[in-house]
Formats: sequence, C-alpha cells, structure tokens
Amino acid sequence: MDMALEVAVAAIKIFIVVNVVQLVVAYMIYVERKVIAHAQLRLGPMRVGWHGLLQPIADGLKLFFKEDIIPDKADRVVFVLAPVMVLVPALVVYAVLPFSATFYITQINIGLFFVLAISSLGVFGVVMAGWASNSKYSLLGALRSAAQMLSYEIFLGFSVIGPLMLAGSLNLQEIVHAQRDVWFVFYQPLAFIVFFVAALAETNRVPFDLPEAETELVAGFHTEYSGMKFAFFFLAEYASMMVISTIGIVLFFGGWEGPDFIPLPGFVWYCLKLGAFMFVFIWLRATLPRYRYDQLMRVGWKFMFPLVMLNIFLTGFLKYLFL
Amino acid sequence: MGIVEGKFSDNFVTSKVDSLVAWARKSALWPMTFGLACCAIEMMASGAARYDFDRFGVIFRATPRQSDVIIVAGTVTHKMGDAIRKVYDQMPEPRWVIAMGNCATCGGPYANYAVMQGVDEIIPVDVYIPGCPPRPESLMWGVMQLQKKIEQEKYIRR
Amino acid sequence: MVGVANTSRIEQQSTLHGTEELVINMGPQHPSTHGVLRVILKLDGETVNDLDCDIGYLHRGTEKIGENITYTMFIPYTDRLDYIAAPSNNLAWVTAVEKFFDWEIPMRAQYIRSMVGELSRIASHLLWLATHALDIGAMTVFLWCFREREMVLDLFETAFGGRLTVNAFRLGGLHEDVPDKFLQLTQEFIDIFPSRIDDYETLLTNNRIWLQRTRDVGIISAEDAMDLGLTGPIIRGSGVRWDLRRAKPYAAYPYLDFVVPVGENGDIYDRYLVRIEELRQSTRIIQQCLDQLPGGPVTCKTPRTIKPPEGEIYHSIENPKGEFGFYIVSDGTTTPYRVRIRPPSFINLGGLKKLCIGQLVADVVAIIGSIDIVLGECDR
Amino acid sequence: MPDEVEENSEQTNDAPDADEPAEAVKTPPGEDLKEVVESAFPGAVLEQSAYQDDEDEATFVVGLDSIVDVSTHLRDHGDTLFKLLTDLTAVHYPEAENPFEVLYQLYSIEHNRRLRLKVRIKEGQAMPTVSSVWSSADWMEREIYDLFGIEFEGHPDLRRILLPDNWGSHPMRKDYPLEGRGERIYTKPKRKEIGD
Repeated sequence: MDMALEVAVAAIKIFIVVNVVQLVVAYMIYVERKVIAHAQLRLGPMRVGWHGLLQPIADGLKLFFKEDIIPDKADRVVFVLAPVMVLVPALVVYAVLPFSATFYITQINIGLFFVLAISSLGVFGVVMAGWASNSKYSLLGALRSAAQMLSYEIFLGFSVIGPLMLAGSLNLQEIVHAQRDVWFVFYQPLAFIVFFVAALAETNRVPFDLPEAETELVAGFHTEYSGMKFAFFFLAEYASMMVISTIGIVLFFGGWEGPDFIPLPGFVWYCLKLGAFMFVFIWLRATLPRYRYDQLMRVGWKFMFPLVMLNIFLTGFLKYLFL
Repeated sequence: MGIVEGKFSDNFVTSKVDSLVAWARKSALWPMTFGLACCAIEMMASGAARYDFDRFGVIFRATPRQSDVIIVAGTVTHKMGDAIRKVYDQMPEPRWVIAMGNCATCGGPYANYAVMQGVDEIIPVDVYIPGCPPRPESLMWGVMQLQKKIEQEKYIRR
Repeated sequence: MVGVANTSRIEQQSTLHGTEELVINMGPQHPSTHGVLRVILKLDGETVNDLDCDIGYLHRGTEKIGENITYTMFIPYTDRLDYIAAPSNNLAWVTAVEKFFDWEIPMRAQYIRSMVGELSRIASHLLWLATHALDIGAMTVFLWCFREREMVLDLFETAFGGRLTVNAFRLGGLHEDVPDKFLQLTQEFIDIFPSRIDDYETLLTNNRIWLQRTRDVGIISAEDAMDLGLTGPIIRGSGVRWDLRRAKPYAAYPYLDFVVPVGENGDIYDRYLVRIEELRQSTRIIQQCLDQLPGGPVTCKTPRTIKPPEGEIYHSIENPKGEFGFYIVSDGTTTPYRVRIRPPSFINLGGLKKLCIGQLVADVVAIIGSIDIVLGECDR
Repeated sequence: MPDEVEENSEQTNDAPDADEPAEAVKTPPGEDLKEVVESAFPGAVLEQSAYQDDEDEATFVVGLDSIVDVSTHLRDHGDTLFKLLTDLTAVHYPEAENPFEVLYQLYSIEHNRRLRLKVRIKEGQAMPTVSSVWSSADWMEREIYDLFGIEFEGHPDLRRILLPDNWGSHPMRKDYPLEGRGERIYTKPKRKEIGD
C-alpha cells in the first residue's frame, strides 16, 4: 500500500515538474526576447496579450498546427526520433534536481553523476538530427555541435570535481547542505569560471553558438525541421539551460539556501538564483560576438583544461593541508 | 486540409477552435528573410529598433522550414525565379506570401528582358504592398492586412 | 540551400574528386551573403579549398534601360544601383553628365552635394557595420547602427522627401534648395554622432573575440589589391593612400579638409578601422560644409532638353564601396548611346576567391562582410 | 604611397585638367603616354583622341594583336604604372565596319592619370585576354562575353556571369529588344515535389 502511495506521489510530482518546466521554458523564451529587445532599444513582443504575455502560447499553438515536413531524402525513423532524443534527456535530468529542501522528485546518492551522464545523451539527438536530415548545413551544424559538446563536457566534468571534493558527496542535497555557511563559489572561483564557460558551450549559447550560427549555417542542425519537431529542439535547448543553471546554483551558490537574515522560502531563493543565472545568459547573448570553430577549441584545450586541472590540484593540496 | 472536412455544420466547438488557431497563427507570423534588393534594406529597418517587428510577434527565421510567410522584398529576376519557387515549396503549410514593393508586385521600373514582371508569375501572393521601396510603415500595414486575412481562415472545417 | 541556375566550375570538379571534399552552396538566399549572392565552397573539413561566386540574381538590365531613356530620367535608376547610399550614385551620374558641358554649378549646390554624399557614406558604412557585426554574431551592434541610420534617413527625408531612394540631385544642381530644418537637424546629428561611434568602438574595437575573428584574416597586400582592381576601403586597408575625393576632386571636395585613413596589414580588422575612421572624417566634412555653406542659387541655367555633344566620357567618384563611375557614349541625341556603370562591388567581389582560399568557412562570411558588397550595383 | 594632391582648386566639370602644369605648346592629351608606347611598339597606337582635350579622357585605339603587349608595357613602365584596370567594357555599333569596341579604362595611382585603350573588332572575332596582365579583367571579360557575346581567347574560365547558362543570346547588343521575350531561349523548370 505504501508502495502504491509512493508511486502515486512520485507520478504527481513528475507530472507537475514536467508541465511546469515546459511552461517555464516557454516563458523563458519570452523573457529572452524581451530582455534582448530592451538591450537593443526595442520593445519586444507587445501586441499578443498584455505586453505580449501570450506570445509563447501563440508560438507554441502555431507550431502545433503547422504542417510537419519530413524531407524526401531524409532517413525517416531517425529524423523523427532525433527531437525526442534531444528533449527526453533534458527532461529526465529534472528527476534528481532539488528545487527546495522538500520539493524534489527523488534523491539519489549519485545525483550529480546522474545529471552529467543523462544530459550528455542529448548530443546523440543532435548528431542524429544532422545526419538524418540529409542536408549539408544540418550535417555541418551537427558535427560542430558534437565536437563542441563532447570537448566541453570534459571541462564541465572536471570543473565540478572541486566542489565535490569540498562537499565529499555526489548527492545534490548534501552538496547544498555543505554550503550552509559559505557558498562554494568563494572557495572555488576558478572552478566556477570554467564551469560557466563550459555551460555556455554545452547549451550552445553565445559566444559559443556555432552549431546554430544563423549567418553561417542557416539554422544549424535543425535547418530541415519544421512544426512541433522544431519546437522540441527549442524546448530542449532552454530546458538544458535550466538544468545547467540549476547545477551551477547547487554546486556554487548554495542551492535553495539563502542568507539567514532574509527569511524567504527555499523555493523562492532557488527561483531568484535561477533568474539571475538566466539573465546573465541572455545578457551575454546581447553583448558578445561569436567565436570561430577553431578558436573555440583552442580556448577549450589550451586555456580551460590547464585551468581546471590546476584547480583540482590546488583544492586537493589545500584540503590536505587544512582539513 | 480541414480535419473534419464536410462532416459537421458550423458549431460552437469548431468555430471556437478555428478562431483559436487563427489567433495563434496571426500572432506568431515568422517570415522567411528573403531580401532581394532595395526593399530588403527597408525590411531590415522594420526589424530594427525604431519600427520593431518583434512587437507583433514577427521574428525573422533563416530557414524556410520554420517560417510561415515569405516576404518577397525586391526585384525578382528570371534567374532568381527558380530559387524563389524552391524556397516556397520548402515551406510547410499554411504559408503566405507578401509581395513587397513595386518590383515584386509588377516589375516596377524594370520593364526589361531580365526582370520577371511580378512574383505572382510563379507563386500565389496574398498581400501586395506598393512603394519603391515601401516604407517600414507600409510593410507593417501589409503584415496587419495579412493578419486580418488569417483571422478569416478556417482550420477545422473548410 | 536553393537554386542551381549556373553551372559551377567547382561542382564539375567535385564529381571527379568523389567523396574527399565537401562542396557546399551558400545562397542565393542565405542570411549572410548580403543579398542574393551564391557562393560555392569546396571544403576540406572547415577549410576552404576552392570558391566560386555565382552572381547575377539581381541583374536588372539597368545599362540597357539607360540606353533607352533620357539623361534626366536615368537619375532614379542610379538610386537603385547602390541602394544603401543612393545619393552617392546620383552624384556620380550628374557629375558624369555635367562633364559633357561647361556649366558653372553654383557653389551652394556643390556644398550640399558633398554634404549629402558624406551623409550617404555614413548611412552605408553604418549598414556595413551592422551586417558585418551580425555576421560575426554581435547582434546589438546591428540595432545600434540602425538607430543612427534611421537618423540619417530622416535627414534625407527632410531634404528630398524619400528615405532610401531619394533622387537627390539634378543635372546642373539640385531640384530645389534644402529646407533650413535640414541644416539644423544635420548639425544636431553631427553633434551627437561622434559619441555614438565611440559606443560602437566600445563594443568591438578592443573586444577580444572581435579581434580574434578579424585580425590576420582575409589579408591582401597592396600589390595584389591593385592587381585585382580593388578600390575603396579595401585598398586603403592594405595601405594605399588613394581616395578619388583627393585624387580627382569633384563637388566641393577641393575646399574641404579631411584625412584619408589607411591600414597596415590589409586584414579585416584594418578595413574595419579604416571605415570607422571614415565615419569620423565624414562627420568632419559635413561640419565644414555646414560652416562654409555659401548662399545663392542651387541650380545653374540648363537647357530644356539635355543634349550632350557627340563624344564619350568616363567619370568616377569615391562611393562608400569604392570607385563608382559612369562611361557614357553620347551620339548627340537626348538618350545616351551607351551607359556603362563601373561597379565597385562587382570588381571587389572578384577578389573574394583570392581572399578566401585557405581560410575557414566562418571566415568566408566575415570576409564577404568586410568587402562590403551591395548586389544591386554588383549585378546592375 | 601616392602623392596627395594638395593644391587642387579646379572643379571637375571644368574642361582643363587639374594636374598638368600650364602648357606653352598645345599638345594633344596623352602625347607623353603615346611616346612611351611607341618607343617600345612603333605604330601600336592607331588613333589618338580625347573628349574636349581633357587629359583624363585620353584615348588610344590599339590593334587586336598588340593589346596584351601594350597593356603589359603600360602597367610596368616607370612613367606610366597603370596598375589598376578600372573598367573593361564594350560598345556595339551595328552599322560600323568593326561593330564591337572593347574598352580598357586604366588608372595609375602613382601618377594619378587615366588612359583609355580601345580595340575594334569584327563580329565573331575573338579577343586576346588581358586577365594575365590584370586579374581584375577575369570577371569583366566574362561579363562582356555574357552581355555582348565577344569571346576571349585564353581566358581561364569563360562562362556566363550575370545571366543564366541557358539564356542563349546577348542582351546588350543593339539589336536585342529592351522588353519582351524577344529571342530569349528560356524554359521554366518543371514543378518539383515538395521537399525535393
């Protein structure tokens, strides 16, 4: 009986999280359009609902009712599977993310490992999309994307080792508890820089948005996708942005915990931090030009890699000395 | 195209769904950037700060697969004709065409051997916008005209 | 993406080479080619091994039209050649036709011509900066540049009634005098514009990513640039201090003081710096025009029908894109016998292959941006 | 590199040229250039003219055989240094004995001078290419081939450049109509399947 109850509670939680995530992601796109518009002295969506508030819903509905084209020369099965392969890992990761001290779907002692493992599956979807489209732009976009995501995955993996050593656990909740006094970003600034850059590259954001470089490769790997399948890619991109931001918050900014002198519920703290993270992502997009492919790789291997190695070494050394 | 074509008469459900779909479509018109000549510059100006097409939910997409409306902005030559037709064929239904400027409408001042006398020789046009080139305000008028047209379209029943 | 109109040298070869190299086709409708240019690239990985341009998607037969209409009627067609800097083209055409005659153009008209010519240079360079930055992924510069470009277009609207295609000048001077409000608004624009140039430079000039993307990319030496016939900011970026406003002065340029900026390395970054400096110099020129602007009539006495004597002339001016000239053969009637447009974009684009081979795909986009082409005048 | 023209108060629309010092004896424009050419290739300049004796409009008519040699000489000689081929175009005179005039508009940055070379050819006669002298001639010769139908011998890549391959005629000739389908041979492509 307990078992059944547990399953039911979990199912409800999953239902809430998945739907809320979709909605939040849709509105994140709206916020991005608004923020960028104001950075560029424009207004952004204004006509659809009050200040364009219904814009994401209109976009979504429109895409839903749009004709769904599968190109003649495409590999049909893979073509259809690819958007699912991108979106599902991005959503599955939410299973272990702690939104507050009490609100999470599940808590496993290899949480961080799980996140890294699942979120890196997304790259398969991208490669599949590029290959199945049978278009050169898509293929080039997918190749770039794969190379970029694979190499920055490494730095991302190494950059979380510092906080892990400090927390001594892979469980996301315990990592947050370990930061009750001081956020790890103060102990681990180097790791945070590397993490942030790698996060930008992982989510294909400016200045590392090469796979979708509109002016070079039309729309990158999803050039041939239309309608809902395209919407899937869009949702997945923003969902994984939220995942990465949450990981950043958990590892470096104390998760749902805030300073004690401001009594706010944990979930509010989480939302505030997430909003700040997202804002920085959008801000960068409004400011920076794009790196070139080889420069991206050079930044990764010649700059980030030594930096993150140095960080691990220093952390270990200092921990051995003082703790 | 209608889902329940010829099955029911008009009723509350179908008309409400129709108006919802029409609202979604008219509120999220994504044009394909198809700048050909002078009008393209005015089209870019429409997307820029002063005129800001984003207010209407109009954002320019680079690939025909993800766009709803193609704004033919500029002179269509015979050499370009094939390409326009191909792009139009790549767009998913429902799709609309705006002929921006005199050249796309009727050849404009270029009545000669190289220029196609209006893009409607190859693709069906929904809205014609006069001007050489039309000011961004005119383009906005054209888009609003298209929105009115979309409002009247039906999806569930035809 | 679309359109296979002309056979390409590259496509033919690719069948021989088989699967070794990837041939991709950019355009004719492609967001980064600034209009309807088709570029066929042969790639080895991301490196460009060979390149072929296919132009003519905007060939509107302007030269043929010119043979069939009168000299005055052709002025609006020149607007639509380099539609980004329309008054400059008007200037080229009217000064070319005036070369047939010995009219005394009033100084007020000459100064206004220079001033409007420089305003159109600003408009053109702003559009170049906007699209070039967008190609490299900097989106905000695009919108900032359009903000100032709108101001320039407003000035055109005040003076001539049109935004983009203004039909600004007439043979023998101007159609009518510009309103005082135009001069006043121009002064206001000139006052704020230098600080706006600083804004763009803040975003780009010392931006590490911008430097990495533009420095030592697309280098061309002065000798090569001359061999390829490149003109305008490109040849100046390679260190040749040559500007037709100085070399063969026209309009009011003999009386105006300005510096011709040059680069050193001839890479994209130098062309960027040259154009930014030209923006500042244009501001200076306009300020001088405003200060020195004489009064008096704006048009000289011209015959009712323009009938140049038999003969042929070539006259060119320094357009924002490069040397823009007209070769006109007159047979003594009211219509020209032959109108040849010397298009800077067409000839500058001819140098693209030399600039691109051995570079990366992403650089091709940046290089096309740095050449600053406009297809209306390239294809005519 | 090039000498700047400081004192240049002459206006362009005035006929006399701006750069040359006042001449005591009236010589036809481009006389010094003619001497440079004639010293290497005697008799190469068939005709010499200039509109209203404007120095910038100096024009030499050159023979078909000597155009490449004369061009190379003018490019390399220290007194001329015409390194920039500004323009290369053609004019069609249907009634003339040699109906096609091919023009080479040269410019020397070092000396700030212009010179026009002309070659008159018959219908169907091929021109030698100057793309080995100036690379910029490559595209301009293709354009002349496209619009006038003049062939260039030895051109590396002579294809149509502005019009589609299947055009079949040369619109800038005087006998080609401005409007109408005329002699155009052009077939619309067949409608293709969606997604092709």
